[in-house]
Amino acid sequence: MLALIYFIILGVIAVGSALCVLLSKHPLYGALSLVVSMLSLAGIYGLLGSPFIGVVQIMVYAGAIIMLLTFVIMVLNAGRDSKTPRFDKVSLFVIPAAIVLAGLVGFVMVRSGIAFDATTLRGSVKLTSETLFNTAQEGPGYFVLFEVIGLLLLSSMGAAVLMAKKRLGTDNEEEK
Amino acid sequence: MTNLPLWFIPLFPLIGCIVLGAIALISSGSKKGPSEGFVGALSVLFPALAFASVVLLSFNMPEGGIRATLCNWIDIPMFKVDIGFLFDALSRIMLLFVTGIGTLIAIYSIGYMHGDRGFARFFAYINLFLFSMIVLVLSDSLLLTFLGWEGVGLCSYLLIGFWNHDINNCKAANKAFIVNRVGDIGFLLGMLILCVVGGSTILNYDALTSFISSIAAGGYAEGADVVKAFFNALFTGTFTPDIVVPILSIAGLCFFIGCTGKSAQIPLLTWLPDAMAGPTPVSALIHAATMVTSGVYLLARLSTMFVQIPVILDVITWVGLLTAFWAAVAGLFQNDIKKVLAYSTVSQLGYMFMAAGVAAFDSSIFHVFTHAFFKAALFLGAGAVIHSLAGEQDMRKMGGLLKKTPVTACVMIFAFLAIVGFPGFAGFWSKDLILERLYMSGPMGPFFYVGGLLTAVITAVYMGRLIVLTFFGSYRGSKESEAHIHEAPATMLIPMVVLAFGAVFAGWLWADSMGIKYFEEMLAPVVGAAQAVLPHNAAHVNPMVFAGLGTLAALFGMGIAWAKWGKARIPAAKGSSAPQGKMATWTFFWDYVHGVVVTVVDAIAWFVDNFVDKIVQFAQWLVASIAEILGDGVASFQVRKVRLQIALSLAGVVALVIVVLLTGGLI
Amino acid sequence: MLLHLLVLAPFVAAILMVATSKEDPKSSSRLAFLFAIAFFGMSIALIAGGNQSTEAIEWFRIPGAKGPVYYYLYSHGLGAWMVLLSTGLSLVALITARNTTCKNYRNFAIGIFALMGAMNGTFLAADAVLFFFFFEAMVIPAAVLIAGFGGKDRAKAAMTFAIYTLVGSAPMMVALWYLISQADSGVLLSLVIALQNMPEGVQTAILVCFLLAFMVKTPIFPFHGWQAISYSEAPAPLSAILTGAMSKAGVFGFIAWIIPIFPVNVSVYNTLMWLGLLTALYGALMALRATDAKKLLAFSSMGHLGLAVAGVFSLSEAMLPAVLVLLVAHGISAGAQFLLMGIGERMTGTRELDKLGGLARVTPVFGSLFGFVAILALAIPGTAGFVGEFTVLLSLWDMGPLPALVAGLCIILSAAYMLRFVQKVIFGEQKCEVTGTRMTALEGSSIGIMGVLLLVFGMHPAFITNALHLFDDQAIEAMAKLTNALPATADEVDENGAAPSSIPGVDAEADENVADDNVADVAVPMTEEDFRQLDSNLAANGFSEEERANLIAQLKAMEAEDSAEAAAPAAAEEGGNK
Amino acid sequence: MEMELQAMYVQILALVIFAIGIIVAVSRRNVFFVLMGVELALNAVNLSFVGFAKTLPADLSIAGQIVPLFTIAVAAAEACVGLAMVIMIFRNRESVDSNDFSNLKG
Repeated sequence: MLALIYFIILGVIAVGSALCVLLSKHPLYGALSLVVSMLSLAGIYGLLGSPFIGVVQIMVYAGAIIMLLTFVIMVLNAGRDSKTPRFDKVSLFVIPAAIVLAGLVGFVMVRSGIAFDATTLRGSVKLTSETLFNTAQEGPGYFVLFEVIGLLLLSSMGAAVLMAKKRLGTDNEEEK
Repeated sequence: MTNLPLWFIPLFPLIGCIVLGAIALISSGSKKGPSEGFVGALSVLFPALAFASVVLLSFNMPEGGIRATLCNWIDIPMFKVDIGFLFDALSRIMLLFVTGIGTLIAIYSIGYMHGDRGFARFFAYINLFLFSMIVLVLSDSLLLTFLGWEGVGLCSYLLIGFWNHDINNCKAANKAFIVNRVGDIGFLLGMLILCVVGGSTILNYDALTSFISSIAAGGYAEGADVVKAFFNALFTGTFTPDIVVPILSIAGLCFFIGCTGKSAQIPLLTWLPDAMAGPTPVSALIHAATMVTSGVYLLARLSTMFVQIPVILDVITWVGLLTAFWAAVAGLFQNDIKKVLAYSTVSQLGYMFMAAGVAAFDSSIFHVFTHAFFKAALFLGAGAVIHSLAGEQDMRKMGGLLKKTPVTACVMIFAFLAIVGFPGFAGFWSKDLILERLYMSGPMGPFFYVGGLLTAVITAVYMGRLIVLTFFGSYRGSKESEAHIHEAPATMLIPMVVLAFGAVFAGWLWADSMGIKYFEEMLAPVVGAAQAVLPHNAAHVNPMVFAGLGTLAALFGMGIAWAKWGKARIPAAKGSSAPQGKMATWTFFWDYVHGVVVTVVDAIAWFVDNFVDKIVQFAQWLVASIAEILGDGVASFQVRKVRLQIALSLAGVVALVIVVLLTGGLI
Repeated sequence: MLLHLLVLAPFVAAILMVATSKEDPKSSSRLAFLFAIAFFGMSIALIAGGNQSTEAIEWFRIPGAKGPVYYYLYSHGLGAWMVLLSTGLSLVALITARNTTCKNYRNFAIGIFALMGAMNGTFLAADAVLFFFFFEAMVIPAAVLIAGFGGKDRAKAAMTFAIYTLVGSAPMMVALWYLISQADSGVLLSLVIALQNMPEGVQTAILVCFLLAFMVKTPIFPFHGWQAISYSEAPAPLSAILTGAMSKAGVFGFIAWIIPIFPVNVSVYNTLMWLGLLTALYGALMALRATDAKKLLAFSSMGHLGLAVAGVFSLSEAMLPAVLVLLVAHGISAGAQFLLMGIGERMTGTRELDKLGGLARVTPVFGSLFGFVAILALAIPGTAGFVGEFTVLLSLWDMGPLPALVAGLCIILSAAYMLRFVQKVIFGEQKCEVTGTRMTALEGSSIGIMGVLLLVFGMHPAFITNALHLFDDQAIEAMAKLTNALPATADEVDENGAAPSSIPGVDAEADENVADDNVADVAVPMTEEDFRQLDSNLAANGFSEEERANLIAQLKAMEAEDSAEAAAPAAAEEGGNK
Repeated sequence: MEMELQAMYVQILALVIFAIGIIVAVSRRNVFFVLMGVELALNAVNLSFVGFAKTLPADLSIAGQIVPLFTIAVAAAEACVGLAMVIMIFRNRESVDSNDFSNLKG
């Protein structure tokens, strides 16, 4: 009962801030609403018994990604989107389509009748990390995937640096 | 020495070819080239060794010949052929003069090719030619003969185009090869037909003989319609036993087409006059004495088959007669000394085919034998003349050479007497024999005889013209060139003299009217049985009548030649030596015919290139453009707005989900 | 092991080549030669070793397919010789390329090794999907090499080549997918059984899809659009490989993946034979008119391969060895000609026939070699080309004289264009300066050896034909293990499997249930004629004489039993069957 | 029926956020909003993962709680590269309107 109440509160905040993202004019406001949404989702994770994901969610999403976004918006100083309307003709397609899609999927899901399992494990830090770094089990497991993700992050970082740097370099030359 | 292996004979020229070829290749980089003495000695050594082994084997040959199977050649299902050699009376006589004359001409060439840049290359080709020719006559199966057959054609191509910087020589060489190829395909198809009729084993001559005799013994549908059977086979691909003989006729025709190609008979004869573009020793060796007679050899080799198919024999006789007559007349019109000899060769080959056509294979081989001597002598003499005149070939610019080059003149005059059939000389005996056999051949015999005699008269006329224009009268060339005229060196003269001896005396091996029949008896084991199959005209005529008529024809022709050209002042020639006007029409008649064929092929090729290929390309283009248009059409959905794309795809997903829900999920 | 090495090691070699210097062709060429010689040696060992196969390793599963895709290699005489061609030509190509593609030699070698691996895979694959994988994989390195090292029009050529061949085999992919969704696995035997259970219309549709891919690859008129431009624009060493080895994949496909698995479809096969002849004629005529030396050679190749395809579909007893000899001979001679023309182009800077000429005087060794190889290509008796052409002609004669006559015409035309080619390039007046690098001794001797090989094979074709034995008992047993539906007794496999095409009566009857069907159930008695045809078909599929005799004796015995049983009431027999 | 937290509710919440995310990503023209919309959608998916994981018994439920970690990492990489691209494009075109970005159109 209590869980439900918490869930409703957090859910409303999440949906509401998501709607704020949709409706806000300036991307900076959007980014801030997004943070709120993320935080409330992190709460829901905790509520569901996966605190580790919630923590990661806060650290990575709210802490890193949105910060990055905000910085870029501010650095470019081009966030103001006043010329373009928030919704245009395309939205005529998108909004109904998305709503219908969600409705349909929801309709199907409601009829499918799923329920929480009592024996389900709590996604604690210990359990998660044990599973993640278990090299003894058969097959490659998550460990290799984890390494690959590391590589992906590294390479994406490299790519980002290269792209930004090159452009900066040419700018300098042009100035000369 | 009796058990000298047969494969020694072809081996020597092959080694010669490889060694000389290697020398030619290695020395091609250097400015000076290899030592001519060394190369010359090598190039004579190997043919001489081959000749020596042939002589050795000849003395020890048993009656039935020597057979030796070397190894297996092709062994696949449906087709097994061995490499084997057969040394019998026929191949013996052929080999003797092939290697003998080959050696002589190699000696001659040392003098003739002196100073040429391709000295070693030339002798490599000559040795390769001898190898191929030896394989041709020595093999015991049609397939191996075919190896030699195409091999000599190849060497002919290489040697005609020997001076390959002149594009005309190359064209002549190409023509020779391609025309020969047409004939060769005939040979090839003939072999295929035999394979289909009797399996690949009957490509072997001995097996073929026994196969034919079994068919002959079993009797066959005498009046079967050859043409109908052929077309039946053509479209259905089936062979019933009762059409074996008609099918054999077709095979015989195919082989004969092969022979017309190699031996320059109508219709495949245009290449031989053009082949004179090659060095003169080549003309003597390949295009007079040896290669061109291989067609006659093949007919004699397959005599057992040909006598079973009289239809084809008639065709051969007619073709031989027409060729002999046509070429003799064309010989009258030529001004180039080598061209005269070329047409004369074609004409003489016509004689040989006529003889083969009336199943007188032994006399046709005899004519091959005598012809080899006197025609080689004539060509070598002509070569010596050209050599002494520094390359001049137009007879109208010669004259009076009798005094300046006496030895050459004597050789040529002896050979001339032999070719026109002056009594006692080689050609007299062989030609006389052929005419006699023609007369005796059957109801058409007298007609053939008259045709042959008429041709003999014309032969005497054009050969007389050649001798008169070249050696008698006064010199008609320029003054400067007159000073340089000299007799040929000894290396050239000795072979000529030896051949002249042959031209005089070779005929005495079979002086029929004198009762000497050594040659006939020698060949009897090979062709005797076959010749007995066809009936001969019973009416016996005294051989002296034929001898007398032949002599008269020769004298008459020589008289005409002397009367027309002996005294007349011949204006100094200008321009090309090619015949003009009507003479050209006659001479080049078959070239025109070939030209039509070539034009048709060219036209088809043009059509294919410009229409069929374009249609294919158009179809390709059409498919490509349809794809492109479709692509463009789809791409036009690809509006600038990325978001619209996503929106549309979203709508698509919705539609899909609805469909899935309505149909109750995937099947 | 050898098989694995031949297929996989070239790719490893390609990767290792990356480590060599890009700038210095000398050092990288040394390594490349070393690899190429090793592969060449392996392929000789492969031929000497006779039929061999690897363990079938499960590779992956395709959605919808019943069984997995096996990494399963099998070498028989045909494939082994094709591998020899691919490795040998690659070796010589790498040798001649050193002076042509100086700077980028390393990259060229990488491409060549990748191509070699894919080709070897194509010729050795025993699983249809694996075969198709390599069949398609060949295109990529070839197209990249054309695009990277070709002549002026290289981009267009590479595009045409890639799109044409890939699109051509797209229907095959679909057909193959359908086929393996019905068959237990991709090995030959399963495909045979699956095909037998299909209605005739479906069989024909699949057959046509397969044929299309091979026809494009060979190429057969009218699917030759890519060939002339690709061969002429590709660097000469690559053209040599393309025509000498890669185009053989098409003919190989006809022999190894169509004739054994599809029931005989006379009308389709007849059409193909005529198409082959038409291609031969077309190639010869186009070669007569070509003005570009490499285009001439391309059309000449097309003509020869057309002849080979016509020979394949004559389905005669002598077909297999005949076509194999023809293919090997053509591979070597056409390869050598392309390589020589490449050297000629390097020396003079042009490949227009009208601008070339007189090379025999300037570079006598090159001229002699050129003439020598051209003569070998003319199929003079004593060369391998002659043995091939003559025996193919013999096979064609089985279908009646008309095909043989057409083939004879092609041989005449081939002499015409080849002589014209020789005349234009090396004879006559010298028309162009020799500026580029001349032929080196290494190049000359390697091409010379190719020529000598042709002579050797011409005088003793048993070297080639003795190696032929398409499917022996061992291979069939191994394949039967991968085929669930079949009780794996060798006898039955022989009859239902490797030569299904040969038993017309059985095919009709066996549709319902192959696994249980016994040959003795055949209702229609077989005539002597049938036996004869069966015999020749079996031979065409590579059965030895002994095996054929055995098989036919068995069949005849069954026949006798059958006719004896026929006296019994038919109803009882039917009941027994069910 | 007892008023307890149902698995279904979590999914419905995820669905709603996902729909909003898609709408933001597609209908807004500012690239920053596009990026944010994508992040929202990814978050919704993560939520859905966890929600479903909780419906599975014992050991099976771990996978669903691990995968979101990876998703988050990938999202971080995506944001990183995406923002770099935005910087690049912005410097080129002086615009953040996604309608102006059509380099990929043929």
